[in-house]
Amino acid sequence: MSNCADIIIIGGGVIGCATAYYLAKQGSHVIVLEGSDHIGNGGSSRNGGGVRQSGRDPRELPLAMYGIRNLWPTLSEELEVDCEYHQDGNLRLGKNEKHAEILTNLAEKARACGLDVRMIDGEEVRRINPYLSEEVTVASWCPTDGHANPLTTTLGFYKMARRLGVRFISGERVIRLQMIKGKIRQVITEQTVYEGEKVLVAAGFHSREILGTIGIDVPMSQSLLECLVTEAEPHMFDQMLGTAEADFYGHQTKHGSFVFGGSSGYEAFNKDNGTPVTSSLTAPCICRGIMKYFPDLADAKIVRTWAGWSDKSADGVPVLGSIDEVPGLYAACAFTGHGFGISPAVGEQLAKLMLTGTTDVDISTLHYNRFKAKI
Amino acid sequence: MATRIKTHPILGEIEKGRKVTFLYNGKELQGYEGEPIAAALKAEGVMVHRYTKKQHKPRGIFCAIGRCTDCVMVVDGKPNVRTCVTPLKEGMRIETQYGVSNQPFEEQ
Amino acid sequence: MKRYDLIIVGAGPSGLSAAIEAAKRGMKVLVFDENEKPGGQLFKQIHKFFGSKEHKAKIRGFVIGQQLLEEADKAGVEVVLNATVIGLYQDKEIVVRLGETIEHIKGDAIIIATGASENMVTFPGWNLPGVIGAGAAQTMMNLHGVKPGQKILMLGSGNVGLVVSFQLIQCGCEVVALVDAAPRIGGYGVHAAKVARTGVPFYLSHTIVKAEGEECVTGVTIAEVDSHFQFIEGTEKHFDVDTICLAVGLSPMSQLLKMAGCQMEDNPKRGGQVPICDEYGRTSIPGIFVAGDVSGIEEASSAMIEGRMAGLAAAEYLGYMEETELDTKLQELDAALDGLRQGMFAPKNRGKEIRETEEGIAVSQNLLTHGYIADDEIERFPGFTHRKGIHPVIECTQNIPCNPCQDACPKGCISIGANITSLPIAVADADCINCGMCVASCSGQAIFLVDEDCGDGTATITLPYEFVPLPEAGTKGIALGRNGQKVCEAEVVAVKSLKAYDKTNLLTMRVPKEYASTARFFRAEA
Amino acid sequence: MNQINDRSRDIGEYVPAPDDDMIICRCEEITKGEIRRAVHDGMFTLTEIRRYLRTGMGLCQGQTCSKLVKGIVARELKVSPADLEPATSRAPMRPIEMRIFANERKEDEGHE
Repeated sequence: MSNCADIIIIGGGVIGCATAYYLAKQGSHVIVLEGSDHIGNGGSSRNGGGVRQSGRDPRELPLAMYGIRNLWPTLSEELEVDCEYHQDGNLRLGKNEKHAEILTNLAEKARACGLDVRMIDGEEVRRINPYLSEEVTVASWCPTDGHANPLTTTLGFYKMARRLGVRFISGERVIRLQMIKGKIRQVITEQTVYEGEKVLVAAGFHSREILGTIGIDVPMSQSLLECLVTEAEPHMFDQMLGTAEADFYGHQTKHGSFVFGGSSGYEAFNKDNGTPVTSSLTAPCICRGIMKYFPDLADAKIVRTWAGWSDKSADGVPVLGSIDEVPGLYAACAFTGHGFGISPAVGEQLAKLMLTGTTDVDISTLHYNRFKAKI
Repeated sequence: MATRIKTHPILGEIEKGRKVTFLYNGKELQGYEGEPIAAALKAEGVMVHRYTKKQHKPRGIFCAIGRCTDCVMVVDGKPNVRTCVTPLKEGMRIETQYGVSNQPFEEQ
Repeated sequence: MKRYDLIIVGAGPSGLSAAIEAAKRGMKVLVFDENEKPGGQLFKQIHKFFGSKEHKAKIRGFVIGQQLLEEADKAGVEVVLNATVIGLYQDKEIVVRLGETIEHIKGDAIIIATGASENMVTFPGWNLPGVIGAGAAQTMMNLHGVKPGQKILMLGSGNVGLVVSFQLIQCGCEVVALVDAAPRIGGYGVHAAKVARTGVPFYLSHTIVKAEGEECVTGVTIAEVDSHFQFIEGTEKHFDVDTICLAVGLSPMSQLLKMAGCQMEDNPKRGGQVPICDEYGRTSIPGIFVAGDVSGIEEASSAMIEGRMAGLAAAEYLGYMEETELDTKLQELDAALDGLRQGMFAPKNRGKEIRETEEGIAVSQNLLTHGYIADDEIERFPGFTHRKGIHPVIECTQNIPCNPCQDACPKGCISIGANITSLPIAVADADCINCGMCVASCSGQAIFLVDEDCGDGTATITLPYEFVPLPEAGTKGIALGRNGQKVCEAEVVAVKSLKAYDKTNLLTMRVPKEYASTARFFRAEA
Repeated sequence: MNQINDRSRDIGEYVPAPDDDMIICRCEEITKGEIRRAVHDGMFTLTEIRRYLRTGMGLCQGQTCSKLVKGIVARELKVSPADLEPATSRAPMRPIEMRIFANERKEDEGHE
């Protein structure tokens, strides 16, 4: 089988799969190289499933809004898989003055970008979600936010891309990138050399080392985030939840289980045994956090916990688009733990960018060349 | 119709706790304190512990050691209680589980 | 964080054995078990164990469990029950649920002895209430005193399927058939024979077509399968049953090791996902050890030895024992373990068809395919002799690691020799005194005391009898052959239940002398 | 390249079988047919099957069905079951109530 394609995508996560899908839809010949044994094995399968606009940096907000307007509503039909997309709003919860300040500030910025998000008091919060405790005194409410199932969405993009002829190879670790005659050309793995006109690096945190092989350094760091899931419970609510302090976030899935993510405060110092491992401190901490907001969930049983590396950008938003120093090279990384919700939009827009050089949504503020010294 | 073993050729008389009364779907039944709920139900001839969420199919004891979680029921109002490893207590309310509820599907 | 020298997960035969050895060397040992009672599966094992003295042969499993617990207690082991280990995290940290709390606790060394879980097979209706694992049956009847059902079909002819079938009969259930898709019985012939002689039909090369019933099992259909395990049309057989019991093998319960990051492999010979470890249970992570079924499916006797090995290895790892002493100890245990891993059923012989015994005698094919030795096959085995007067007739025809019978006879009537797997021989010039110890001590219930000619045209046969009600002398009934079919009328002439027999009653029945070599079971009915 | 990594490998068409409606994952009620179809949709690893269908994601966390699923996927891919890496193991090993998981015991309390 040929190792040449129009476009080589490094990383078989939701970003890589979505971009491959939208490229293949336009007739491109694409090869996707996934370093692990499984498609969607990084943050794509380890996040809390938020599809939200509120709380986002104005630089990436347009992408989020674009996706929610144009792609998410029909994604399940398009991918022939139940993405479990729910658009029932996002409550970002607060318990005190300080929280109110953080939330108000975020809401104002979002409104400036045209997003419907407003501040509500505790009573209104409990009208929307009666299970929330009295401790919640304030929240921002964005009715057009929601959540989806990251597992089926990622694998749905994979399935459809594969059906359209995209070649996926897992267990294929990239050693380095190689330019030929002033342009990106080769992707060299442990066993093979792949050649493409264009190369997209969408390999999560590994993007940094891969881009490093061609002299591109994306300022990002690694942070371990953890999630847990409960047994199926009777249906309670449909909103996506977050908090001002970001101590937990989550939702009830279609299956009935609750998926919550959170942290213990030590995520930057976690150990690794080859795969992201959960810390013994985190899940109990997340549970305590949840119970303060949802006393009714105290008896819900946790069936599983997991961890995932997030690729934290130096300035909190992704690196997206062309890397102009290396013609033909593109990057989509440093999603900082909130890439899933914008993944369809990222995939679609990147595909357009790579094929036509233009996008419908302005992503110029996410360009790699934005990183400058502070003075 | 399963029954209790009265005398066993090797084990002799099987030691049991105090006799207690519990409620199975509102009906008073008797069992021994501390034995698994599932054993008490089996002794009373109860086979179906729950009906599944998607296909509404009956399920009962399968592994009897708390692994398979097929024998879960609603106990004292809490769903998904593994009856094979949960000790019986006086006055316990044990109900057939439908999906994750004690309400039959047509009433959910 | 609280810290122990050694934390063991699982208080079954291997975990307790490990704890005992480690504690004896001065280690502070903590054992967690998620169950309400310790001993793992031992307390469900009501049969006498195989092996030799050092393997605790002829002692019933639950008694071994009791002994291990007492020994552990004496050695100062702390056993914590109802303690569910939630995870094995980095730095050998265990998070355990104790009642309404969780606790973080570290071990300088960890031994995982979590045992195994049951495999399952699928067929239409396998989810119906009434389809249960063999382990569930054992738990219900032997721990909780509740019959798993009334009429039961057993799928699986390995030792678990055979032993559990026998136990089901012991507690008063009817086993309507024992079925296995394999063409030959997987477990010990002696276990099969004691089930077959009670009248249970064996269907090898058969499997379940479907379980029947709406709300719960009301019947089952089986059919014959060809060599590719495809059903042969027209061979269907139906049974009215309320319970279907699955005994189709075990898988190591190795999730904690995988979570800890130990290197794992899928090893079908060891039963599935197992940690990569050396023969003393050292995994790829220094200080994490394994013992028992979690490192490869065997049985309780070998699990106990593996446990002791891992306990010693952990002691040496933490400096509680010199390496030279460890080596000596391990050599002894190696020899004991090796003894158990010999014979036709040795792990190395799994899946092989063995046609001859070590002595060069053709194996009974009928035993392998129907569960009993045919009348014309039994004569060729060295335990089967014809003599004047009462003498032992030993129907033990496969090379298995077991020799209590040789020690049981005070008169030297039975000889196995130095090789534990050799077939027992009825010694020609030794005089039987009819003490019955051989009958009671044979874990396979394969020894009978026979007087072929009492001088009045009758013969007497003394057989092991572990059922209730126990017939009294004078009870009239029928004698069943090895195949469980009636051979003749019979009358009980004596029943002995000595303490030394350990609950194996010796029932002596009188039959016409021409049935001396074929009558092997008694049923108190016309 | 190993056979599972090449996701374009030809494993033939999905052919319906009479026992496709048999439940394999008892907790999540996933059928044999769903598993077989997922393999043909490109889910070549047990982890992907799990994420795509929820096999082994129910209350028992795959303790009953994982070997069965493995057998079905291996047959569909025409590889040996031993070639398939099982899904990861994660805490908690048994379901545990949030209030108990949250309730960490203090150092000085002994065992009961």
